[in-house]
Amino acid sequence: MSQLNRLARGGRIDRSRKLSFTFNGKRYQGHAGDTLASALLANGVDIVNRSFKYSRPRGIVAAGAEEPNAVVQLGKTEAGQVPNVRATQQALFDGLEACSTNGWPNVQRDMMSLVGKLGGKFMPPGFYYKTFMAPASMWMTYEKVIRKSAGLGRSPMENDPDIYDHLHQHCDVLVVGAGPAGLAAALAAARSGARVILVDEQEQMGGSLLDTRELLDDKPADQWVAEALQELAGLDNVTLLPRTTANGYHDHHFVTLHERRTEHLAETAPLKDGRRQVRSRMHRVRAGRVVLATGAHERPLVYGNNDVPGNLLAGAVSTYVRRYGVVPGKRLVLSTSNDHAYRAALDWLENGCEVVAIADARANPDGELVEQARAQGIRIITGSAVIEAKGESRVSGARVAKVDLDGFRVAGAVETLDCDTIASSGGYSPVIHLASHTGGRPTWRDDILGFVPTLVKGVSAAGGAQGVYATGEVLTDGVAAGRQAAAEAGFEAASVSLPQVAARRDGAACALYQVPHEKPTLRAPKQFVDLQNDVTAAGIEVATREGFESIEHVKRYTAMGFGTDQGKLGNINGMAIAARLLGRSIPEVGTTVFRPNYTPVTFGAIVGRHCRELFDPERYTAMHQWHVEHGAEFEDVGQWKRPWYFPRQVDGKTESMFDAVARECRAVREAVGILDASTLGKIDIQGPDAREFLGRVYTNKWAKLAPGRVRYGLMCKDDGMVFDDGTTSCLGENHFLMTTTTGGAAGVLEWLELWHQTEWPELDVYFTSVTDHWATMTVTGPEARKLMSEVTDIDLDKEAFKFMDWREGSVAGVPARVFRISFTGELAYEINVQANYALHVWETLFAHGEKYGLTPYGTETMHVLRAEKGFIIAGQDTDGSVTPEDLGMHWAVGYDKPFSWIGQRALTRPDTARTDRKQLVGLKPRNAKVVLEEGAQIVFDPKHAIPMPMVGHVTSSYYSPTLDSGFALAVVKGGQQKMGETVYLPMADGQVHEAEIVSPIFLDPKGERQNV
Amino acid sequence: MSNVATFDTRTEAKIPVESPLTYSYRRSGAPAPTGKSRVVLRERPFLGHLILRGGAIVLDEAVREVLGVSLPGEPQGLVQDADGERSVQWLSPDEWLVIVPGGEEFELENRLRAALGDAHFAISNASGGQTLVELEGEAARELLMKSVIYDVHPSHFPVGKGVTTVFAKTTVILRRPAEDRWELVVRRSFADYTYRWLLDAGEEYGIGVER
Amino acid sequence: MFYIHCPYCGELREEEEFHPKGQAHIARPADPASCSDEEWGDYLFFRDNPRGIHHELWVHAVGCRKFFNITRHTVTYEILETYKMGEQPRFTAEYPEGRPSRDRVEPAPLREGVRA
Amino acid sequence: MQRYSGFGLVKHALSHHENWQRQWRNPTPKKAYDVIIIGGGGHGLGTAYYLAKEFGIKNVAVIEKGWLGGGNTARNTTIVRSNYLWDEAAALYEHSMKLWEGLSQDLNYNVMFSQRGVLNLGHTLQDMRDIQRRVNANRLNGIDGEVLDAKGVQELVPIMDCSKNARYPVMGASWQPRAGVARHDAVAWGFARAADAHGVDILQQTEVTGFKIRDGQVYGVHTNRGDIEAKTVGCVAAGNSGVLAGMAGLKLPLESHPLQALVSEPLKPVLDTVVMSNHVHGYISQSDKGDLVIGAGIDGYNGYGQRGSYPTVEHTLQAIVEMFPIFSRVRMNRQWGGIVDTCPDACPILSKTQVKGLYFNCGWGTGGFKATPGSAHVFAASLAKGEMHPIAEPFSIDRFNTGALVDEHGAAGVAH
Repeated sequence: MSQLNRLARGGRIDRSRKLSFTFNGKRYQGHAGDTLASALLANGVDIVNRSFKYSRPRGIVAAGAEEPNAVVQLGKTEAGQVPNVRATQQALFDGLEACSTNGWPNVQRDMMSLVGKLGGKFMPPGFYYKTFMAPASMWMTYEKVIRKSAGLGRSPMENDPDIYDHLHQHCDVLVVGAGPAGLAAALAAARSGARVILVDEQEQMGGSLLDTRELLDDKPADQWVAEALQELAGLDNVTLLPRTTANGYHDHHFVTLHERRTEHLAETAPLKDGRRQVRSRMHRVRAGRVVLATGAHERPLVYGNNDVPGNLLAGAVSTYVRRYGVVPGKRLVLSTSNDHAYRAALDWLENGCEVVAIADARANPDGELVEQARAQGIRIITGSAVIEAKGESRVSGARVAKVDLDGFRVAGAVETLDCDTIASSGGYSPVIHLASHTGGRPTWRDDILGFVPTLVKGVSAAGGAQGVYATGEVLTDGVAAGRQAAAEAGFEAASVSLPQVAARRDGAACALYQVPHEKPTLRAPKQFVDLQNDVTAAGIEVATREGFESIEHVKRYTAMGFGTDQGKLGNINGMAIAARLLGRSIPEVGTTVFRPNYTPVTFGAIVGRHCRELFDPERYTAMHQWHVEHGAEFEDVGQWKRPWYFPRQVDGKTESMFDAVARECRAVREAVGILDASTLGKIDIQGPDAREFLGRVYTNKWAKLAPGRVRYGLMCKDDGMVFDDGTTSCLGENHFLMTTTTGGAAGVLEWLELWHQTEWPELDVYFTSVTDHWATMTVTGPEARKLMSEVTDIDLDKEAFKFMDWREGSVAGVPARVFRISFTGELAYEINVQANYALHVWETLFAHGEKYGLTPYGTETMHVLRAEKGFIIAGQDTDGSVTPEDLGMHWAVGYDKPFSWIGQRALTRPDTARTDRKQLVGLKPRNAKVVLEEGAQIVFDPKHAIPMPMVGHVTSSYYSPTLDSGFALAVVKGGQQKMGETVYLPMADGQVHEAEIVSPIFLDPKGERQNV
Repeated sequence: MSNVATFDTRTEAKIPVESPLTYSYRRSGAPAPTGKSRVVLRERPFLGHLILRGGAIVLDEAVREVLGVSLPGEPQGLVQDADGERSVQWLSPDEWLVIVPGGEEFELENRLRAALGDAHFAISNASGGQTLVELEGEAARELLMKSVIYDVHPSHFPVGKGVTTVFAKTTVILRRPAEDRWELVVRRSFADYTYRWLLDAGEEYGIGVER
Repeated sequence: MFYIHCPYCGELREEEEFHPKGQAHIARPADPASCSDEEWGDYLFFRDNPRGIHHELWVHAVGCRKFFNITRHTVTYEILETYKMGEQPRFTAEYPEGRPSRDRVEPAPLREGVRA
Repeated sequence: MQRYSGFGLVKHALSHHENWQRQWRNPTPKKAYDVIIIGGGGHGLGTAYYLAKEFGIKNVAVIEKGWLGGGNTARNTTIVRSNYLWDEAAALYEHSMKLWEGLSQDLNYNVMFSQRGVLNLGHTLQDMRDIQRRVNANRLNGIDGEVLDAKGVQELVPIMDCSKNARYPVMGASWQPRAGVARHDAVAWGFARAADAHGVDILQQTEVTGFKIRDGQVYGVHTNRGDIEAKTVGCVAAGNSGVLAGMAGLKLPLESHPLQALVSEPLKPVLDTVVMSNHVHGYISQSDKGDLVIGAGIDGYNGYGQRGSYPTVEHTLQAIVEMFPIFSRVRMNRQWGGIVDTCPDACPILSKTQVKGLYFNCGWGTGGFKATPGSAHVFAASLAKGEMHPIAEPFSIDRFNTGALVDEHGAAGVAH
């Protein structure tokens, strides 16, 4: 394929390296150094997409991040699909496949364009708010049709094969943008010795110096760029990040940089040295100082049919010609309000193409570039502008007329010029997005016709980013910013001698945004402001007529600026139009607030490595390997993986959960079982005031607990609601070991520290987490003592080692602390050993335990067994609205303790003191076969009409193999006074279960089994 | 102090032990270092880890007497004895981490307790609950940059510094005992996650594991 | 994302190492039993919520595990100071530019306050 | 009021859209009104609308310091549901749901209330217990909902990873078919236009600087456009309630926190329901423009800056990619923040105050948008009658002293 618009020489592409690619199924060729956009233009591809609302054909407008039209779908494979790629920022690679995101059956001939043409008239802004309302039931159907036209690209339907990561960076000076200002700033800061990061979004650093006509020290500007980059690359204190976008500026100079590491190579990251490469990397940068050298975006002019392919930004024309060696047409008309845009015409002409005319809106343009154009014989039509483009799928002409800017009217005859390309320039908008992210409201400057950033402490802007445009001044500005940033960061400023740039005399620009047409805006051909969202000047006019007067209202009503380009091209024009219509100035209409991201960022890059196997830590106990090998199913408890139950293989089949749990329960009640309880939080508490402290944070008394003894404790918050529980052992007079729930461990430790550090620093006590130091295994069941006696030297005599005692000794040859506490109601020994020995101890217990039927059990069996005993689980039987009294745990509350412990005062508040609160009870289903649903709601009157008054709910419910019956714990309004009464549980399937309110202790109410 | 129950959780008996990374080696493997490995990971298991709580002045005297090094009084301080086998690290204004060769910790605790007498302090043994992971090699720092939020640039993290900070989605104590070596003190239950993270993030540098 | 000077670690650290714990200087009433329900409700739930200078309790959770206070502007998010438990802020709504140094203040009472 | 219809659109098109009327006036403040509403968001404009329409009180001013609908109404993720746990909250949100169901027709403004259903996922056994508890309660309160298992979830959302390989596999969900999303801006504009048509004055760019209070009775407000009098003043200024309360010498149990949200680039529709997960902490829907609308968590500190901390966004997207691994290559377009006034029990305050005639409607936390019409309606009834509407009654400020909290934390978690 020939590249019909490719110049024979010039540009920064490598003509010796040919790359082939496919667009909309057609094969083309480009060169190394091309973007997809420059390659498409080189091949004369005019239509790259169809517009969102009207399905109008659209071509490439810009050459960078501001491109609204050339947003394409990339990808050969399903998993490699990338939606919404800006062709202007996608480097061409060999084998690239892309297609338009809209257009059916294809982008050339789109059926929807008929709808757009015929129906467009009926789609003023906000039309959807005004219709589709009748009948009400039809909206969901209307919406289905509307959704058919939603969206640009499509999501891949297969999982991403690529990986992403983060790099935490810290630097003294971050310079954003490596154009003239950024390079100069980076040089100045780097030479001072500061740690510098220089970041630029483009494939190559250099910014405007890569396509400028100006000479630096009488040499092409890119030579100076190369020298500067070479110096920076050689410095240890400098990190250069090309292809990297500073996409978000967060508080205190935290900036995220999105580095695209392989997107210029292939759609999915190729292997490197046989290893996976990261597709993109997010640099999370904490900077000391930041220099924003982000340049400026050119504004297009708003005139009739300004969206027809062949309408380009003037600066983009220069970029394509000078940087990519592509002239995207033959006959150019330039429409401008300023001198700078003249370079597009000069670049065009120098490459052998025809400049039909320049329409300059100013009456007497006289800058140097204007003189050069005159000297070249270009026709300049002053006081005029292109008011309308002709053509449908490509520009075929330009209608030019004298315009009266003050009167906003066409002031003379219209001349139609024959051309295929219209370049326009309405001036420049500093790129203030990043400064805007920090909350600073930009300010309008009439002298540069643009918003400049308001900067927080520690940030400076240099060059185009603050409206300084002349190259020589930009360089000086950059050096100053770099020096100042380094100095503020504590480095001695270094000198930088800058190259000479010939000063150029530019004439003043005029303010021109929307170009008047002969017809009033509402009747004129569409004048587009936001190309991606099909927002027109007429749309803005309708919005203001309807009372949408703030620019925020206008934007929302018309959807202006809500596209993927976020209004980079159109927002200022839109504001100017609204301002004119409302008779206000631009700053009076509002300001423009940008949010992150500057340009869209791949989710994967934000996620980094925190996905799949590394999404969240999995915490394991020291016996985890054993559990895995013995077929455990696991339950997630916080970040822990705990064995849930241990199904056996019976006749080649896996035992059901129901059967496994029943078997495990029986083993504990009839023989002996073992539980890995290592996940319980364990806090070592030492100090003379430890006992006093416990008395304040627990509801019950601790004054008399002797060394060698253990006690259960409840913890409340100061609102009187239970939040954690556990046992605490007195190890020595000034030494306690507290246990917490698995999920509550970290929270309880912080809670203790909080009270100690802020309220009671006078108490001498220290808290240290020892959760991971100890592995804990609970051996429980009638045979527990026999088993233990085989492996320990501790005297297990029931008088020597009583229930709620702890002893130390050795278990399986390992030093151990053993606690006689029971969460099952059976005889139980909780063995604690240093975790490194745990697996040995666990396996030794099994070696001895087989003859006693030692059975491992998991959390589910633990839940059944404890519920049979009426032991609560904080977080399951409580929900932050339950007091100790509600739980019937009066026995665990010391009202007469000298210190008003945490939670005590709140218990006497009127609502907390009510005696008809929801209280913990047992429920016995009338039908023993029924296992009530956990979460089932309880009512007294199941025949009551809906809404039916609910009096409580089931918190825990199981089948008990011991009772051979379903049973449950529940909270019921006033339940403690309603023993023996019947309650009802109406279920979703229409069944109504009946249950009797009973004591929550279903088994061994006197506690004889655990006390043997 | 008799009011506190000390307990030697280690035994001299020949008992099989499993370090926190034992399971991880089985589960995820341990790629051997090659000539192309730009970073090497090594676990130093079964060391003695003690947490010291108390006032700096009181503890300093005892630590100097018993261990022969002075307590790092400045935040983020890490001191080692002459052969680098024993270290004391500042964790907080009243908290230090002491790491010694495995087996020394109980005797050390007893000697410290004796030296401290009636002062208010606390010593807790954490040896079973954490392990030490070393990273060495030219890419070690960049691997850390992928993993911890703290600034590990040599100008900010000189030898002799140690911090508690965020590592991926967990916590780590990060120390720099030598120019070319970093140490991560990792909690046992998070060790597998930390290991898998380091293997994954280190793949780019051909990470190898020395066992 | 904030960069917070931990007064105990003596250096700036990333926000991810810290947890905010609500308004600072909420002391628990010394004698809860003598509080009215209103006073107790006030202690539990009612907070200043200023648009401007605010004193907050934070904890260096992944770090030295110490609680300390921050004076921060709730609109600009600028951190004006951080200070240890038991110390008084220099920047307040009354003195947004900082209390004159000669205007010494009594140390805060020992009870610093927590949030239920 | 110019009536909107499809026919009207055609008519206006033929006259080049030159004849559209203003949707609301830009009036000069009067000296006095019967009722002043402070806050021109959805709740405030709605209150004015119902005051005028249902209670015949038309001499009403809505005072807005910026542009109407510019606060949280413009910044939320537009989810509407009523499957709350406790009776009091369920009654309030279901009252709202019923009003949503006819709102477009009532206002003659299409608010695009799309009942595409909301899934609240469960990833742990406790999640599933909570879901069963909530759905059972909803059913007995007359609110639609069912409990789905993982297979049922997968059928509704084929693109979600419901496999066991996930770190926290999906175990099931609650499903409220009547829930969905609405077009947030349209709600404010629709209420504004309809209220204006009833004679309500909407005063934009008008900032209240103080209250006029005498003998414990409010009789007006000071504003930057002069004093305006009224004996009944309702404050409905999310994100600013604490500041207003301070002006009246009152303290509220509120903290204002940043809440962030974000959208992807527009994509062809792939997700037709709203998916929320407390446990992995993220929620997502796809708008009619094709954007994936994603909610991030609330930041823990007080902030009025309309921006939060970056890690919150990271965690949210990690959760979204965990649930939808195919979205890894999709790109995030824009993020923003709102200011939410959070109450200790995650329920709002609809209440009288110690100042007679001064009412507050605030503390909606992250859940205000869905309540817009219901909140507005019961608040209007309360202002009109001088007594709190029975649905509003449990949400009085007193509950923080008596202990009668309506604690939705357990059930709400991500309460959007």
